[in-house]
Amino acid sequence: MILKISKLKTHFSTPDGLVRAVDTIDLSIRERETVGLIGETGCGKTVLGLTITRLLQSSTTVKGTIIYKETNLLKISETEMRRIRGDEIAMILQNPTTSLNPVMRVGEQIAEVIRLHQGLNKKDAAEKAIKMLGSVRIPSPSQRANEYPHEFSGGMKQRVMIAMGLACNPSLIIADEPTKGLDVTIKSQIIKLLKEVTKEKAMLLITHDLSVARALCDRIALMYAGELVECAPAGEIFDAPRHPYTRGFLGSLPRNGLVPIPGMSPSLINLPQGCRFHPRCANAKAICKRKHPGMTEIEDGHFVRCFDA
Amino acid sequence: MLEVTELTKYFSSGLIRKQYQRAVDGVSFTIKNGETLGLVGESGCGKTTVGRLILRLTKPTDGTVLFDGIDLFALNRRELLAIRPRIQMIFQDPDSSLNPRMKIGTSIAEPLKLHGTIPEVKRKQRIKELIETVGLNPEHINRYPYQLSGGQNQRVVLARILALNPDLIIADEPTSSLDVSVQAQILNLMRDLQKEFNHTYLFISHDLDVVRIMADRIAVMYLGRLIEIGETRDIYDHAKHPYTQALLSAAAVDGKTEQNVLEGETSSPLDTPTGCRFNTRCPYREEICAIKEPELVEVGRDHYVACHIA
Amino acid sequence: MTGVKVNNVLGSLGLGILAILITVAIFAPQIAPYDPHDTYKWMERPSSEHLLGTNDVGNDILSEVIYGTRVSLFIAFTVSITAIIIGTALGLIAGYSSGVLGFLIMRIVDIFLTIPRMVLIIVLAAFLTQSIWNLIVIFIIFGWMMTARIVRSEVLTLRSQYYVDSAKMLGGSDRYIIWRHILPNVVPLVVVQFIMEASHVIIAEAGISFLGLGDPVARSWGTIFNYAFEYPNIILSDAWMWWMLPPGLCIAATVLGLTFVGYALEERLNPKLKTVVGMEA
Amino acid sequence: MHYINKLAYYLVIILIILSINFFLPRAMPGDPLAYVLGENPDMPIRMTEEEREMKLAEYGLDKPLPEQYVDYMIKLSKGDLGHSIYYKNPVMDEILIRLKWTLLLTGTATVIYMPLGIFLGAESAWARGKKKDTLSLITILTVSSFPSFVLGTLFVIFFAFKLGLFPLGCANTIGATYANPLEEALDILHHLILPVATLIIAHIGGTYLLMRNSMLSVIGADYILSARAKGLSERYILNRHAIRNALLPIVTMAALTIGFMTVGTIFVEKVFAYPGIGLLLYDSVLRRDYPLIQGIFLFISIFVVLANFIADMAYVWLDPRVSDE
Repeated sequence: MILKISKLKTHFSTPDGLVRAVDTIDLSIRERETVGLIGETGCGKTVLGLTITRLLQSSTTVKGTIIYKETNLLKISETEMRRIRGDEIAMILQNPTTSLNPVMRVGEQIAEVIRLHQGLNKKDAAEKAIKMLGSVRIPSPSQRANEYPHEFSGGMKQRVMIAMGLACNPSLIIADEPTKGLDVTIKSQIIKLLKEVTKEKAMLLITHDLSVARALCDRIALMYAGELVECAPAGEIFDAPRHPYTRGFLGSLPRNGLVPIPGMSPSLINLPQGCRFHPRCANAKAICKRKHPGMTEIEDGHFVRCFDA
Repeated sequence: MLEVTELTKYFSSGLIRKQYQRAVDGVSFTIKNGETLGLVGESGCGKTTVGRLILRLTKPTDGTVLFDGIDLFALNRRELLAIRPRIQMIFQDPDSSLNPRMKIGTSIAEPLKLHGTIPEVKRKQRIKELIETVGLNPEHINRYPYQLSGGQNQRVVLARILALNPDLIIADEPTSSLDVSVQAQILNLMRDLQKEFNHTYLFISHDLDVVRIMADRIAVMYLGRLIEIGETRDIYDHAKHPYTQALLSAAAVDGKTEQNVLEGETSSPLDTPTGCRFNTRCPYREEICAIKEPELVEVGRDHYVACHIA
Repeated sequence: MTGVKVNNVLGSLGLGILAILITVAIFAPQIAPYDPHDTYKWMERPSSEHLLGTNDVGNDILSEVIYGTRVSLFIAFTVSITAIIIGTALGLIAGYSSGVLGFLIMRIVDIFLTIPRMVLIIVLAAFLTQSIWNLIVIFIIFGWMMTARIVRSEVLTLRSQYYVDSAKMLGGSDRYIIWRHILPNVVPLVVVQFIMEASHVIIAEAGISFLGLGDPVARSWGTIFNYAFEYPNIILSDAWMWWMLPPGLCIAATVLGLTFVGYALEERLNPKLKTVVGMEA
Repeated sequence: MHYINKLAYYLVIILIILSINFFLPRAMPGDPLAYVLGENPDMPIRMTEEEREMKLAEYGLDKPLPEQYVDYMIKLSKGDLGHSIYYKNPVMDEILIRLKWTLLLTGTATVIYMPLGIFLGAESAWARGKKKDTLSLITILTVSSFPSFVLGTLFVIFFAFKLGLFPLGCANTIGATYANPLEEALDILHHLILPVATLIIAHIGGTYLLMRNSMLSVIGADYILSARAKGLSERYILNRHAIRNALLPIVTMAALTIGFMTVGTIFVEKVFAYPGIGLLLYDSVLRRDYPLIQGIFLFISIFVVLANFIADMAYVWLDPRVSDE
């Protein structure tokens, strides 16, 4: 087990009320495993990623434990956390266009993380950065390292982001929507690349795109309104989904018949009583309105949050 | 219904050294009454520009568009204003399609007011009807766009368009900013409305799965050129152009079948390759491809392809 | 959260200061104990008769400062309102038409913004007769450019919004679109710009008057300050306290009030205080 | 390409400034001759027609406008800005005598207030919402609402007159003889401190606010989050990632700030009787010494335009995105 999250809560107060972005989540990732975290806009999946790496503002309330290898990430000091960030746990943020510093050469943006964590000197770090650019299949890397982000296409920038994440050979990668906004043909290139470079690594893949998750993940967790509703090996999620949300999500895909889920996701400030999905659920019973269901293991390694499963 | 011939748009930039971006380059197609034509391609291929050109939101460089036999590019301002209600467009981003300072009701009332088709007393009633047609509550009338979700705003956009009773609707990626479960709602609504009001759609999208469901026929664009057009079934089952094949393969990610991943990236529209524009990425490239630009040729019933080797 | 609170405090404080000053300006004849042109014994120290004493020709200084409020605020608001209207109109044209006319307007704006306008204003004021109307005209001529530039760039952004395309598609004429869709969205920005411009003019007018180029009849704060400053050895006596300080503080208070209001407005329009980094909307 | 465009643009601006200067006396109400001779245009001295003709011919004012314009340009190219009415000397000479003091004053102030404003703005934004930020924001907003001449006068009263810490004005002790250059330098410095402090305090607000705003938008940027995700320290992120991006708008606005600063110098020089170009301008305005006023206008304008040009070049150097276009 490389990462074990238990009872994690991330709340922050806004003028409109308390946002329960992550609400009691248990999730673990094994060595060399890719876990997909799937959910729709505003379900809290990005906040979960930022909570693990402790990149949220200090005013955020975080409770629970995040055990990385042997350490509880929520207990260590900021300095210790900085040593882990970028070195052992790398984060590939969404939107490479805005995530790269526009006035810094691409090579330098990779080299600085190498210098910081591996203590290489300027020259060696620069060389290693070029090697990293080559490893993500960027043509003529030594020349491209001297260019600025605006000289790269969207797909190429995403490759740079990946190279940056891999630069210190981390054991866990958190990738947030790595294919968002990319054209289909470029998307397949990035999927192929991610598949190659994360073979030996654990990865938490945050996405709303089921096809990406299907191509890359060993296990998939579905998130709805701040909590996980189903977590199972990838195959089972697609072939035998148990939670009504998972079924609805799959069913609303164009190739599965375009059957929509009625209504819309609740706001994280104003969550429904009982099961959070019950207002949109076709099989909702009396108990679903009253009681909040827990996660139950219905089959080996297949967890569902539903009274009916 | 709609007959587009040799539609062309070059954007020029630079004062001294002019550069031309060949956004749309000699595109021709027709849409029959009540039909949905899917226009597919990746970002920067010119598909959105085609939509805007038909509406004359962008000035065309060349070509003709016949709408019900009327040459749209030959109309003067007054004639254009008169015909515009019959052709409407749904834009990509529902949130920015509505003025943030206008209440939903005011936005929907806008076309009614501009065209004065309905007397003021009956307007309220009509707005209520429209709001209900697109599956919203009358209580939404007094809200502002930021208080509604993206999906709801797209319904408002549809309601506003319905107020004009258009014949042709150009839908430019109407669901690309929405979540899948909401996307399904909007697409279903659009299909229902089409049946009810006999709309003709030009459905522009990058998502082949969506187009497959929505369109009767599909046209594929690459770098400003139409490279393949045919019945939806023919395109999905017997795609002839290597680019169409690659697109289909890329869309069918399931983690099991090995995909044929297309290498390289689309060239810049500022500097299009000579010959076939796809030749720089084409796995089956031959000598002629870099020299001669292929024309659309019929390869099956109503199925045309622009490729030397197909 | 604290950011919002600070804003409100600053904003209300600024509004309070401005409200007082504007009241004084409007009701100057009622508030002022004397006519500022009446002469009494000269260079009197403050007394119950003359709260701020009298100046070198025997005018009551308090009355002079109260009437000065009128002059200073009148110039500031007349100039900024006119300049803002001109700037907004030209910015709208430049942003919406984007033809040769728009190009020309923006080039003129660029050029005017590069030339140090205050120096040119000083030179012009030196060539012209000293009157508040001349000053007002000069300030207007050099006051509209920043607004034009800001409005234009905002219009360019707004014009690319889909709701403008939609309005066009729904059959709206250009005039309709500008009035109904563009202008209302530009107004908040213009209000901030108006406040900024007013505070610029207050400072600039005071400066011009300090150089002795103000209207000797309708005396603004700057002119009063200048007369005091030019009085021989003013700082050796205590007269600076009631003769120089009051107009000086009035100028500062006005600018401060405008700055606070402008700042609070700008922050409200453009909230950069995101609660959580990277949170999905 | 970019450089050539910019260069052409600035040349055009300079041409426009020269033309404004040419047309000023000719387009203003009143007799252009009066502007050259220095009479009050409202009360022209009586002159016989003959005398008038002669004077007009002497200054070339009888020729058609285009010819006058060409003459003016030729004269300018030789550095001839005409003669001061009051000093009876070439305008250029008078300006050059005063130039060093203004350069010293403005230069010292700029070298201090720019980095200081940038530093304070950056620090303030980095600590946004905290006490430190609120306090410095309110202090700076309050202080900079005082016009420079009010502030300067108060300084003279308190620090020079009441406390006697500094001289009341001027650039050095009048009539002093110095034992060595160091003593002279110290004397000049002693005279410099108050005016420079006035300029700095009066002008720091603009840079501070601009930097703070710019920094606030940079702080929210994704690449800052991305830098944090790499494990970089806050200080490193501020110095290496944030500041350079936040500086871009500062450089664009440098044009305006330099202009403000130059104008501010005029007021400060008057307050401190500092013998620079600003005081010269003030005196000339009082004396209606029009050739000198125009000469100074020309001089300051061209200086500011050059500063703009340099700022523009710096922008290209700072932002790699521009040089490509």
